[in-house]
Amino acid sequence: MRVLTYAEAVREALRQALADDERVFLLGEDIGVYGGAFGVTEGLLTEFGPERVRDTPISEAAITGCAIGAAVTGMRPVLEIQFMDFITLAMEQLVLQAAKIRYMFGGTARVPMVLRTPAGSGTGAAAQHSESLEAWFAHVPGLKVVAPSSSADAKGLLLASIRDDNPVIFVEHKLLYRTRGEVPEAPVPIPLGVAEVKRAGDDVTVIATSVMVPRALAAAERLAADGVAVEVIDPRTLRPLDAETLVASARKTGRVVVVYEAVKTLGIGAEIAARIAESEAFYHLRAPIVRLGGQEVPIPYNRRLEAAAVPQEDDIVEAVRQVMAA
Amino acid sequence: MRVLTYAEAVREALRQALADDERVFLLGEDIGVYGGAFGVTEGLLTEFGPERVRDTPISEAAITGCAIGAAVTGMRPVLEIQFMDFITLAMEQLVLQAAKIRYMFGGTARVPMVLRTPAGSGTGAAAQHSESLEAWFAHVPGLKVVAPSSSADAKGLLLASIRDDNPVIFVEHKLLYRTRGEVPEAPVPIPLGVAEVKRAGDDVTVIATSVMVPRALAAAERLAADGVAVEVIDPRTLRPLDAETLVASARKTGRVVVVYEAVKTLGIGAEIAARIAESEAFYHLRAPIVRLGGQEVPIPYNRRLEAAAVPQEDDIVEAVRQVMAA
Amino acid sequence: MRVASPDLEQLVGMLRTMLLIRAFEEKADELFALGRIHGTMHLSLGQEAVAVGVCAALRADDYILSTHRGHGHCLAKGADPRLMMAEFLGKETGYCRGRGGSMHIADVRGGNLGANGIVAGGLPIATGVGLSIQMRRTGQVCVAFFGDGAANEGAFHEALNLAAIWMLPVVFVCENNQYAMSMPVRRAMRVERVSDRATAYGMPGATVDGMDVVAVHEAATSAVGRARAGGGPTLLECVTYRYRGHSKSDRQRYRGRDEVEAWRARDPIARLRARLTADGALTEAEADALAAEASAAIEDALRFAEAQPEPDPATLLQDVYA
Amino acid sequence: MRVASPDLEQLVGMLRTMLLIRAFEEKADELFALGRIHGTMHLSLGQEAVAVGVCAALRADDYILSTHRGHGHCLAKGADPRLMMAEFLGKETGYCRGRGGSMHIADVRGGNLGANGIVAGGLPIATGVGLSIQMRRTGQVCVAFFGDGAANEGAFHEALNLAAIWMLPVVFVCENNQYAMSMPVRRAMRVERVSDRATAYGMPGATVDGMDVVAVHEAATSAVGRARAGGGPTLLECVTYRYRGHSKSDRQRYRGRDEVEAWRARDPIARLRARLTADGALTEAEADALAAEASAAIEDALRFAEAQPEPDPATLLQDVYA
Ligand SMILES: Cc1ncc(C[n+]2csc(CCOP(=O)(O)OP(=O)(O)O)c2C)c(N)n1
Ligand SMILES: Cc1ncc(C[n+]2csc(CCOP(=O)(O)OP(=O)(O)O)c2C)c(N)n1
Ligand SMILES: [Mg+2]
Ligand SMILES: [Mg+2]
Repeated sequence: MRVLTYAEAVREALRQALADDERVFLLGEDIGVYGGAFGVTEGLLTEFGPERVRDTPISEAAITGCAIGAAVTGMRPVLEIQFMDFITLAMEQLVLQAAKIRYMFGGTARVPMVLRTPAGSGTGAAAQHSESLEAWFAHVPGLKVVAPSSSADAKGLLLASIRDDNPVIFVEHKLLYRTRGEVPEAPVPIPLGVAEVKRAGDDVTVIATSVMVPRALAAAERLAADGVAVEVIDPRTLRPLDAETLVASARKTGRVVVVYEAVKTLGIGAEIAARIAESEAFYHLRAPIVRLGGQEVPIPYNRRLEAAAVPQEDDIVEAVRQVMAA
Repeated sequence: MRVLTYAEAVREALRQALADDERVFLLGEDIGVYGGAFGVTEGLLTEFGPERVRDTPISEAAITGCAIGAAVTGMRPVLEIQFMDFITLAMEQLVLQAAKIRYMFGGTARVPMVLRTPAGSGTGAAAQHSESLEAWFAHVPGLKVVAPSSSADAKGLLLASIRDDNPVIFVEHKLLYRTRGEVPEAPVPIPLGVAEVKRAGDDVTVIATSVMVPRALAAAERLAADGVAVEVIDPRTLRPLDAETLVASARKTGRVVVVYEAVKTLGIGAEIAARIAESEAFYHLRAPIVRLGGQEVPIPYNRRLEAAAVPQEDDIVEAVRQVMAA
Repeated sequence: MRVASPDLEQLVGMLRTMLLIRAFEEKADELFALGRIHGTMHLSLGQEAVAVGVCAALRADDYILSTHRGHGHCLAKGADPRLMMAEFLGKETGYCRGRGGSMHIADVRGGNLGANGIVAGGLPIATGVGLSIQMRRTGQVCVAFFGDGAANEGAFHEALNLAAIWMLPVVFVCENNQYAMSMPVRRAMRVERVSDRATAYGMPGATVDGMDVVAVHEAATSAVGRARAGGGPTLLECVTYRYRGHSKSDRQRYRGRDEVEAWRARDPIARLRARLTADGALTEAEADALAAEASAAIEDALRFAEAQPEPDPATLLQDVYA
Repeated sequence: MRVASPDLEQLVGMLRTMLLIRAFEEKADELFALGRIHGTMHLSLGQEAVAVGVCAALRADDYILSTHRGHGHCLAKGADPRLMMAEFLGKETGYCRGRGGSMHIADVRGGNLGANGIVAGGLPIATGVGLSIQMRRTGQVCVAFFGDGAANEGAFHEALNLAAIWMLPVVFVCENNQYAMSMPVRRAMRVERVSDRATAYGMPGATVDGMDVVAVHEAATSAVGRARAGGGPTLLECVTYRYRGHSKSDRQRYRGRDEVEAWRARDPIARLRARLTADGALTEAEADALAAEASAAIEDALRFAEAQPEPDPATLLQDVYA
């Protein structure tokens, strides 16, 4: 099968969605001739023209509202927010409007829109360009939250998100953009709300999201050499969360490590740990549920501090060893 | 001791802080002659004048930034956001600026400000005026989050918040404003970051926040009649969270119910459950950790639906019975 | 663009709708006083000419986005008072199945994309409706109502700019009723008129007497016509007044009775009625009959609403997702 | 308010600071190209006259709030290039202990309340600085820098309005460098000048040639004087140009070389130098010496910075809270 970078996979999903459905259009800051801050929309302006690949002024609240209004009246907008941090400027539109319109209006409207945004640290962009805020959105009924960790997932989940009739926050990770993987050419959506076992194993369950998935897989490989069989699961969709798959694995292995980049307190790992702790799997746990999340700091600029602020492969290996020893 | 309503207790703390420290001032929409949407600042304009009790236009982002700029340059502003929902308009200023300025600037600045805001449902104000968003802020390093459940706590914690050198989100609950309790007259702060055991008991730990504390206490009273000794703990500060007190109680009783009004998924109860599940208390748990949070819906208008959307006293009794039976 | 004045039939229609709004609001007030309404509400008594003058300039398939003070807009856009009243009472058969209530009544089919509990919250959405119209090439127009207080929100600025640069078919209608809750407009901005802000976006702005339904209608017709013809957005300010407090908690300490009385003397309904009776278009008896009709329609709506079922709590989780 | 033109000594000082900024930016560019800088950065090459002309109008105890393109503002406000360079290299002894980097350099003691990674993010904060000055009655002034792109953010609108109604001592300085990343200003707004928006707030607005440090300085002096005297805020637009791409990822497909060359021909440093040498205030040799001094200062700063220690990862959690 063809190998694409994660960025190319996102672009291919956008291209196919634009080609398939004339209601789909893109809007965002510098997505046209510039190709987006990370080059994801490169070339789409030429292919689809400025009406459907629409550059906007720097007005995050209004462009989010613009997507909402277009969605409510029959379009299927795909909005890019240049860095996830800037979503803080659009919270009212996203959370009080997009997420609630359908419910408040008694089911008489729907808001089929996707908000794509690059998240995460590791690029030296410091505290205001490195946020991982997905847990906020996963707290909000009416939104869906998707966070692909591979090229194939990026494409398939984005296609599904665009076809979904609800507002979807689609979280791309900057460090994943250049990672490569096999991706089917056909526009095949991957259903939202379904976790994937990325590697099977019986000793310990590692639940990882986004950029932590490749790190967890690398850690699992190293641990396998020590005879520890790690099961790595990627929830892929954070809301709705496929708790069933996670709980089943926890029940099987009795040991759980949850790995995520966002600040540990109230990051997605809090919910995952709580779901397992309240489930039937509780009775099968052999050790406390370990969470490996980001440190309780804004992301610092200095490269070494930045790396120390979020879980790295070594930290995962270490955490798994600890939970095996418990 | 004197009995004050929760609203009166908040007002007394504001009055004493204004009188004690000329750097303290209030700003917000309609806090002057109107006295605030819930009457909390009633009378303060007359007492302290329009410079220190400052009405603002409807510009949540700018007035939040205004508090930040004043705080950084030597003042101690206390900002009122009329409903917690509207904080969605100020997320960038709060989270990317107020919370990060000190860290980003290498410790050379500080942001001593308090943002007071009424939260919660139960008043028939529907989806855009009933939010409980405290978990978002508890996810953010650099912020502190306080949520008093009684008149005494409201006064003491607000005084401590105003004296704190960091940005504090102070969450008041609309349904608590008219509740009454004893409050010392002297301006005695209650330290942030310290949970309180509101009722001692050995059978089961109920950890409740804000308006759920009186509900949990009422439920505990009913359960006592059945011979179940419930320990009710109020964390009071949600960031930093006094996990030690919670874990110690969980260890003692082996049974935990966490009760909160916010949407269950990724509400503060997720973090509390995760903290306990990752702690030493894990080995002493006799049942899965039960979370009783808000339903996964925007708050509906209809009174019966609205009541059904968040935990009520009966639900707490029921949950405790279940966890005792597990 | 000069527009023709409304003909007599239209004027009588406008009077009828203004009367309907007034009757609805008075009934709402009464129900609230009786403790029969949960929550809060914001009455538009005194502002009827704005809702009616503007909506009379619209086609049935045009859109509006309304505000927290939205009962009038909703009725003026053609909503059924029965379904509105049912929503107001939180009933299952109301416009929003009782989930929305006063602050969120929407009549999506009728082109009312909803009241909004967030000040200025509808303005960004309006740009998207406008863009969708432009891309779908349907020739519709979108009206976004907002208050004077909303003009100080960032959303106002961003939305007007977006509409201007893309020449979107949106008419921004400011109901300047002198106050945002307790804040007088002159303390909240240093410009005389909200419409003075139009120049900052390179769009036309106008201020009209919002107590004169004919003036509102003419200005709206012109702005709507321009939008429909591809001429882009307009900022239309209608100077008006709310007779009652902001909401039920308001003791109105920020204004005097004289001021209220002075505005009441310019009542838009009395004014149109006087004009039509003076012109001989209506007799006093006919005019009284119109008012009685409106009251009857609202009484009917209330009876209907009262007879409707409450939502079943078992349906709580429905319609969160499509 | 008419203000006196700067005297020769001031002009030479301004030339010196512009040269220092240019040398800093060129070194920054070089370090980045060598892969010695982590992250991104935004160079102000071409815009030196704005930072320098404005900051020369300030007192040492006045405040500025800067932007993502903030190296020039920082130096112009009097920061030590050594500590700036150390921050740029992420060193423990940099202005922000290596936590901030290019996008967050702050010199709080020197009155620079920080660069800002958020477009328009400093504008609301500036109103609070202004309010604090007003309440503390210190006679200080706050300058808030922002770009043309920032003028379309809601924060711009809310902040200018707040400053206007409260007559805050804030000068809003727009560096209109023709683009916000790839977005030309004429596609992002339908007004000719950003300063045309001042009228929406009832505040004075002015547009000056941002390639002429003398013009900038005069306009800034007047605005700062008004602010200090209690006359309230001003919106001052300086028309300028950035010579380099927006940041390092920019292939500049949105503009042609000719355009860049045309602006370079108006270089603010060359212009002031030419004026001073033509006036006989400086000889060519003296002017060359100033440039050499600036380069030397930056070389010295770099040497200093290189010798500084990296932060210890064990200190990661320090300074989150006071
Ligand atoms: C973002 C936001 N801030 C504050 C409020 C609370 N609030 C509701 S209406 C209102 C006044 C609005 O004034 P205006 O826009 O003039 O409309 P009016 O009420 O006069 O019709 C306020 C402050 C709100 N609903 N939303
Ligand atoms: C709120 C926000 N949106 C988008 C960005 C990404 N971004 C950084 S600078 C920039 C362009 C800013 O343009 P302008 O204000 O004109 O300043 P200039 O870069 O031209 O100096 C953009 C879009 C950001 N940092 N913050
Ligand atoms: Mg008003
Ligand atoms: Mg620019």
